[in-house]
Amino acid sequence: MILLGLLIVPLAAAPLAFLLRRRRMLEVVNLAAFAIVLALAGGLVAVVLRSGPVSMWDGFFYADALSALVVLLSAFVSFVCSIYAVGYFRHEERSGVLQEAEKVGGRLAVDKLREYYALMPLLVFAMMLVALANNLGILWVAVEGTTLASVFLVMFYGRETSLEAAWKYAIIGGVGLSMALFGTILTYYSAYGALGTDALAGLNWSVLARNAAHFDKPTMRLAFILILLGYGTKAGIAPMHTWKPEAYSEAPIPGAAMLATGVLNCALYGLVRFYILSSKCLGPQFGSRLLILFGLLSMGVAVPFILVQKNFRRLLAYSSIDHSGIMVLALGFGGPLGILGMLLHMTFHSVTKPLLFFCAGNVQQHLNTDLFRKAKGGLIHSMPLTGAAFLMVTLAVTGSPPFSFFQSEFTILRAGFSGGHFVLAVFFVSFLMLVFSGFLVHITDLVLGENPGLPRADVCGWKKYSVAGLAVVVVVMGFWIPAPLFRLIQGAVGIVVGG
Amino acid sequence: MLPLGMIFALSIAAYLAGAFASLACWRKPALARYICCSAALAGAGLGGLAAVLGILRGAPVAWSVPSGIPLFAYSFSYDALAGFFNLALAIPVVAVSIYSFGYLKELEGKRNIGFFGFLFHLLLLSLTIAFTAANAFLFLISWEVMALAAYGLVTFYHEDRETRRAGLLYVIMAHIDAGCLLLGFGLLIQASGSAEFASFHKAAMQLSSSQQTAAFVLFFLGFGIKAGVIPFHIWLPAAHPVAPSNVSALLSGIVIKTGIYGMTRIFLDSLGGVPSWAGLLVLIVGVVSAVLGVLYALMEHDLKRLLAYHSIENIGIILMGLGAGLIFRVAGHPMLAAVALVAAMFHTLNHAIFKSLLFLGAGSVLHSTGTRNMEEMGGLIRPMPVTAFCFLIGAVAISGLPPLNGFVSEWLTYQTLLAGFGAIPGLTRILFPLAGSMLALTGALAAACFVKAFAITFLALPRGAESRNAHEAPRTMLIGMGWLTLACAALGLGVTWFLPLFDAMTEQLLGQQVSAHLVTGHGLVLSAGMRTSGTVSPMVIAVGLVVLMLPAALLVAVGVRRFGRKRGPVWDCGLPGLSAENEYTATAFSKALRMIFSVLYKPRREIQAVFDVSPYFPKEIRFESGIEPTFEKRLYAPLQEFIFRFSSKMRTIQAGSIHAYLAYIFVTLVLLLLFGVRK
Amino acid sequence: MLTNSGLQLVLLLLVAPLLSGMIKTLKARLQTRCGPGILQSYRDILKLLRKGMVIPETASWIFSAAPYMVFGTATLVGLMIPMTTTRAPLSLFGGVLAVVYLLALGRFFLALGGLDTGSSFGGLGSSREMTISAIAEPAMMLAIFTVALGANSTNLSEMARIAVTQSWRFLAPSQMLAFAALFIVLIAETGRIPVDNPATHLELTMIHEAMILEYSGPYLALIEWGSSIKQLVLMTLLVNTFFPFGLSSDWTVRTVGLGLVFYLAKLLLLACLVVLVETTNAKLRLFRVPELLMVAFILGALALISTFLF
Amino acid sequence: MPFAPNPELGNRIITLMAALVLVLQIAAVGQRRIVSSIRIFAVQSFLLGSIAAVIAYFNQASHIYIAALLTVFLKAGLLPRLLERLVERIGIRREIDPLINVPLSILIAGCLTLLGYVVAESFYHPEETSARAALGHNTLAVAIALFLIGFFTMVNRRKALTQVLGLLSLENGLFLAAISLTYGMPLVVEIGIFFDVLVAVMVLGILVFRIGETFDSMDVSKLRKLRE
Repeated sequence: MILLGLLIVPLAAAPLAFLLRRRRMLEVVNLAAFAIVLALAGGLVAVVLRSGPVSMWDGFFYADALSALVVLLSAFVSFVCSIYAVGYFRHEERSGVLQEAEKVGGRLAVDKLREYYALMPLLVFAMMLVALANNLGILWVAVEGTTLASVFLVMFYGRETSLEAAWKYAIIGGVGLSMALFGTILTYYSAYGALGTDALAGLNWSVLARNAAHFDKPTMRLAFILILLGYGTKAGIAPMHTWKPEAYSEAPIPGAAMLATGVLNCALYGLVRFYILSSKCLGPQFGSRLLILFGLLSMGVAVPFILVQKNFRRLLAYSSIDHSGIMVLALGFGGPLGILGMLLHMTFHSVTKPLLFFCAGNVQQHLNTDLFRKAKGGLIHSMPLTGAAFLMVTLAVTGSPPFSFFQSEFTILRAGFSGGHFVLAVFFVSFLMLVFSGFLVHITDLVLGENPGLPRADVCGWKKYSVAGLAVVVVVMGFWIPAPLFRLIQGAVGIVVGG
Repeated sequence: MLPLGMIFALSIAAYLAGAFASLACWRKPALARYICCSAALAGAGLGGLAAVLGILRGAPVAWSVPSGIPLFAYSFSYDALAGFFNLALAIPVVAVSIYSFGYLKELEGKRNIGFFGFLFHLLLLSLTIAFTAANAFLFLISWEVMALAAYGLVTFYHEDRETRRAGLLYVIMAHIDAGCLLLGFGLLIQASGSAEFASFHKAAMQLSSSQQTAAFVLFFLGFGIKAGVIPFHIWLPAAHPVAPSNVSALLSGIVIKTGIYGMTRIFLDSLGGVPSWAGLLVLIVGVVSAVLGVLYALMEHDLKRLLAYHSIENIGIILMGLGAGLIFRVAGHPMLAAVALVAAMFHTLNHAIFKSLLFLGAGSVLHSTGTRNMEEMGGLIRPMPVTAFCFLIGAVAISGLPPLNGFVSEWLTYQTLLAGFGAIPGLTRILFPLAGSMLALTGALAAACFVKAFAITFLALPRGAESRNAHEAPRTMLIGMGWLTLACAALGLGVTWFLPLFDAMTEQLLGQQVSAHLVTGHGLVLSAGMRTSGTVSPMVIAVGLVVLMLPAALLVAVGVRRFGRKRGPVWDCGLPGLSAENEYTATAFSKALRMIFSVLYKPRREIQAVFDVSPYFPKEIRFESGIEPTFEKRLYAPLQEFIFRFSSKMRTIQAGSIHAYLAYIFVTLVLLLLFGVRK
Repeated sequence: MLTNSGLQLVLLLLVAPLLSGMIKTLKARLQTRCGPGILQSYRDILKLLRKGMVIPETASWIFSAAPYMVFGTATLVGLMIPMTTTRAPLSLFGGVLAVVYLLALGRFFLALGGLDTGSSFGGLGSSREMTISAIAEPAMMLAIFTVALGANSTNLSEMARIAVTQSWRFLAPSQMLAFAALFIVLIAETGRIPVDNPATHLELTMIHEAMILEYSGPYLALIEWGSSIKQLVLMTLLVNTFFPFGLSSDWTVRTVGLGLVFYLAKLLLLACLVVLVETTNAKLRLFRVPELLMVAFILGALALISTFLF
Repeated sequence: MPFAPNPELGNRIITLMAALVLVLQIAAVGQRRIVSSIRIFAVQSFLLGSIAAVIAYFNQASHIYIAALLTVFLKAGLLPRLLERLVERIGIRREIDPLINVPLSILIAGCLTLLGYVVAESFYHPEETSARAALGHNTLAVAIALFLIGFFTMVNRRKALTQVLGLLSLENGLFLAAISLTYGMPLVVEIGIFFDVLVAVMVLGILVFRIGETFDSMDVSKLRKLRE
């Protein structure tokens, strides 16, 4: 029941948005829908914690701890973003940006808004489907769905640049996903011999996971490579990361935040599902080596771009490349510690990243630019709340204690050591150091300094409270993780490690 | 032991309360100020009490507080070492918090005192926890919180560009050292399977030699950066001066000591001793830091930068003792090691005290003149006599002159080094007396430097308008300084009474109690322990000085009575009309040394004469001189240069061409198909 | 102990001016001048004590404190070193390190006094004084360490006692080298040619004199007296640690008297040596002095190394 | 039915047609005019559809007929129409010149085919000598080759539309793999995938259209505003 609710509510909210005329209504519908989704997600978590995996329509939908975690995170992110979106778009409308976009699109400002408020639920629906679908084919379909929905988000403003970004996103994403599909097909093929009779349910993960040991190994190897590249593209792992800076810097802030957290989680979720199969079939070794390689590569690629970065929206994109690198690395390190580290990191990332985007959004709307060069610094004077939050979340996102990322990175490091990857650990840490330095240099220059005498910002309640509230959550996360959440994560770890 | 735990918890609570209370009422500056200072005072008082209890108790007390994070527990262990460092924390903090009552007053309305209080208390809290953490995770957290809080305080005047740069340099270096520690602890945790310090000792034994080397190097890097040893010192003279002076006092006084704490804790306790080459490395780094530190200090005429460089020097002196101790321990002389440890720790405590004192003094000078540049000061002893006196005491103490505390700890260090010559076989023994002579050089140079610092700041005629109409600091500030002045005197004269405080620590770390050996002559005389039988008694020296001065005073008094004494203009070899312009300046004072050590300083000077008719009759002359910041220029600048050039090159990857982007993926795919598929 | 201290104090106060007088006269004779006569220093001090003094308007209490410090430290140090007997009265309360650092304390305040008046000569003097003494320090320490390590103590009486037991030790190369090093340091510390010229008041060359330029009357007397005591102390240190002949090991009149005779004789010899150096050398440029002290440092290091080679 | 369905024969036919598809793919690489490459794609898709039909016939896998029909209808019918319509709307008749000149491109395509066979080789099990295995081995090689060559055309072509074509032909490779290796996916999945492909083409079409009218050029290599 909950599963259906999770899917239907957003699916219903989308067409509803098309019917509504007034902005306020749109906002209300969105908020309500995502609030319900969040509540349902909570319910799902409760159920899963109480009585193990839930499944529906003889295993067409299937939710274990891992899916529950992803559902929860996606729901949380979408709810927070919908709150922020209200303030964000009101400001956009006031400052006439939407009217510009509308000229390009040849439609009215409210239509523009409606477009967003209709797309967002669709995106959320796709994300939920990713997490809940048992059938790997459907999983793929859903991930493709997130891409299609978010392409429109990227081209939202209809500028030349946003078209360019959308094109790159669509094409690269398309190629990536077709690789993922190929991988899925090959997985099916490698399972085909082993499954025989129940071949009809042959793409259901729960079924595959049971018999993964007998799959055809070479095929599985090829399949995993393709899957890694495919979902890796979606997760923005180097060298498939190139679409990210473009897409993130063009999409409206709430959308970008969704891309950077929810969609990223979905992609990684798919990766993890297949990782489980491959490690059952081929043993963890094969997957680990590739994952570690790509993880470190992504971190390494992100570093120089973060160090010399002119545009703070793109800075965020590279940070998310860095983070997905970290998570993939953690998956590669493997073992209970590594997986725990990865899932913790995913959780913290979903909580922290939106705040970073929101702060950047506030700053951008305040200065009407996303270039460091144009900003005179000293934002703390004109927008104390956002400024402080921005500094804080910068520290948080670069993994400095006492903020939560430190826990996950500490765990990942331990995983690395227990895997005996001392040198890799050194690389890992030094990349973290460099990212920290780069970030801090940029953000302090932005936030601190003499008062440039800008008008006072931080007035819109929606923006203020979403930032403040999320900031509180981030701080608290550093010192306290709700016990059920941790139990959930451990359950997920159990699924990945033990099966 | 309940009371200890209680008191400790209370002091932590005081800091926490102070942090949030002063943040809460940031709109009412005066209230925030009172809350901040009094909470700090309370916390420090309780902390000091707890420290004394902990030291006297000896045997460690451990608590474990369940943390909200299921992965880790916050476990504390209050042993003698922790107690000692908490004491070294408490004494200056008491002074600083009293001082701040007056010092922060001028900031009211100008800056957000509430936020200052928050960071200030966060710093104190993290320091306390860092000294008592028994768990790598908790330690690292407090370590980093400390760095961040300090960063916030350093950049408190963030409008100033120099300040921001300094802060960044500081926090980045701090983060790098945290990274080194992270790796180091990673090794130990991997070996022991737990993050508790207690478990490391056994685990360290199982580490392979290469791992042990790696661990040592990582920890030495980490703690060395924090302590500001050369060549990782560049952040220190940048960051400490720009902070508010009461904070600088803490930064130089105690924050850098966390590095010393870490080395002691890890090298002696967790790793259970390090190979002798490592000890030697520590010793040599100590010597280098001491000598170079003081040499750079001599060239400064920014009062607070000068003091900052002296922190480097004193860290060097501490490391000499510590290094010697490490070597002795490996060589199987626990007793000597204990003496060396006492020397190092005692100097740590002393430096914490007199360096805070000096920074507070500099603070009140800054407070009344508004400048850090000594060339604009002078004659301040008349408007601000008390500050001058306190600063003088601090100067005498830090120059290691008898009978104050600086002398005592340096004396112990000398004795340790001398003993090393006898105790260590082989050629390395030569290093000990050589180190001793370098210590002598350091001491003498420090004396020279503080003659300059004190005289140029407080004596003769004022060189600038600010110092001409300077005023004495408010009473609270004077009280703060007075407290530390007393401490300097007490620890110097009464050293023999304080030595037993070290027994518990040496017992815990080296299984030796030395105070009995170090005290003779009816508890008045400090002796060098076993091998070399040197003795000294600061108390007697002080008394002797007074006694011997009396007859002289008598002579003078008689002379004055009969033949009179009058004040007259300065004779100055008969040159009339002395004015501030032809006074000796700080630059001039250090000229001789600048030329003697020009190899090191690479001094540059430029003289521009503005003249009408002929260059021989200049209207005005602009003189500018400076020295080359060797490490910044030769070591760090090129590194940064390289990183940034490389990064800029990398940016061509993201050149915007979708074909290139697709090509990356395509190539990756092909490569993986070629190499990935086969086993 | 008090009586011993009293005796030694008197000895110090009396012998110190005598010594400097002696040196002055000897030097004059060697330069075929008739010279002021051995007692001149006494006369100077007495004269100064009987003069009124002028205190510069710019000076603070530091200016007045300096003379007492110089005098006090010098005399205190004097009580810590063995002069006629191995058992110096206060030796228990401060070894050779204390001696060095107490002298430094005196110097510290004297330099402050020099700077306190604001006269540029004072500053010049202080700067040079502190510089040279700083560079002299390591050499001195090395030399002292050599001896101290031999005696396994930094305690002067102890060192002297050990030295007495093996009187011919000074023939050991290490001792020779150490002596040479310490002698150079002595020259530097007591401000004699070729490092400084006590007789000059030529602004370019003076060091010590420049510091005390503003002092007059009793203060000047104290400083002069103090520095002559300092000189005596250093020379005593030299003679008694390296040539411990005749040092009595108790306080009986006979031995002490004998020791006194020996002591004065040794001082005279050393004075001759100093004078010889002074007359045969010209004053060095200030920036050549470090080279000289470097030599001393090298000598000290060699001494140290040779202690455990031979 | 004049003759009983004979898998052997079926495999021969399928392999032949697959080879034909491959040849078409390579021909597409050499193609210069947009319209004709659209046509080639249509033919290729039609062939795939008929392959599906053949497989369905010889293995009595009835659900594959649906896949076959969908393919023929969508990929051979609808999509090419839409694309040609688009071409007319934007009115680009200009020659399209690849980044790499034609002969070299074809050479590369050849190499990629080889690579396909190499990869497929690595999991050809001589021990299980069933016809399916052999067929799988052959068609998989073709499928991989199709995929790679499609990918290569995307890298190689400047025009937005041809990149879309590349993407589609790459999907054809997948389709071939799906039907020939596993006799199609479960039906839901099939439909889902088809639906997705359709939507994707729509989206890309819209994008192409917008790009065309915003930049009045289809040359995506000119889209280089967003860069470091």
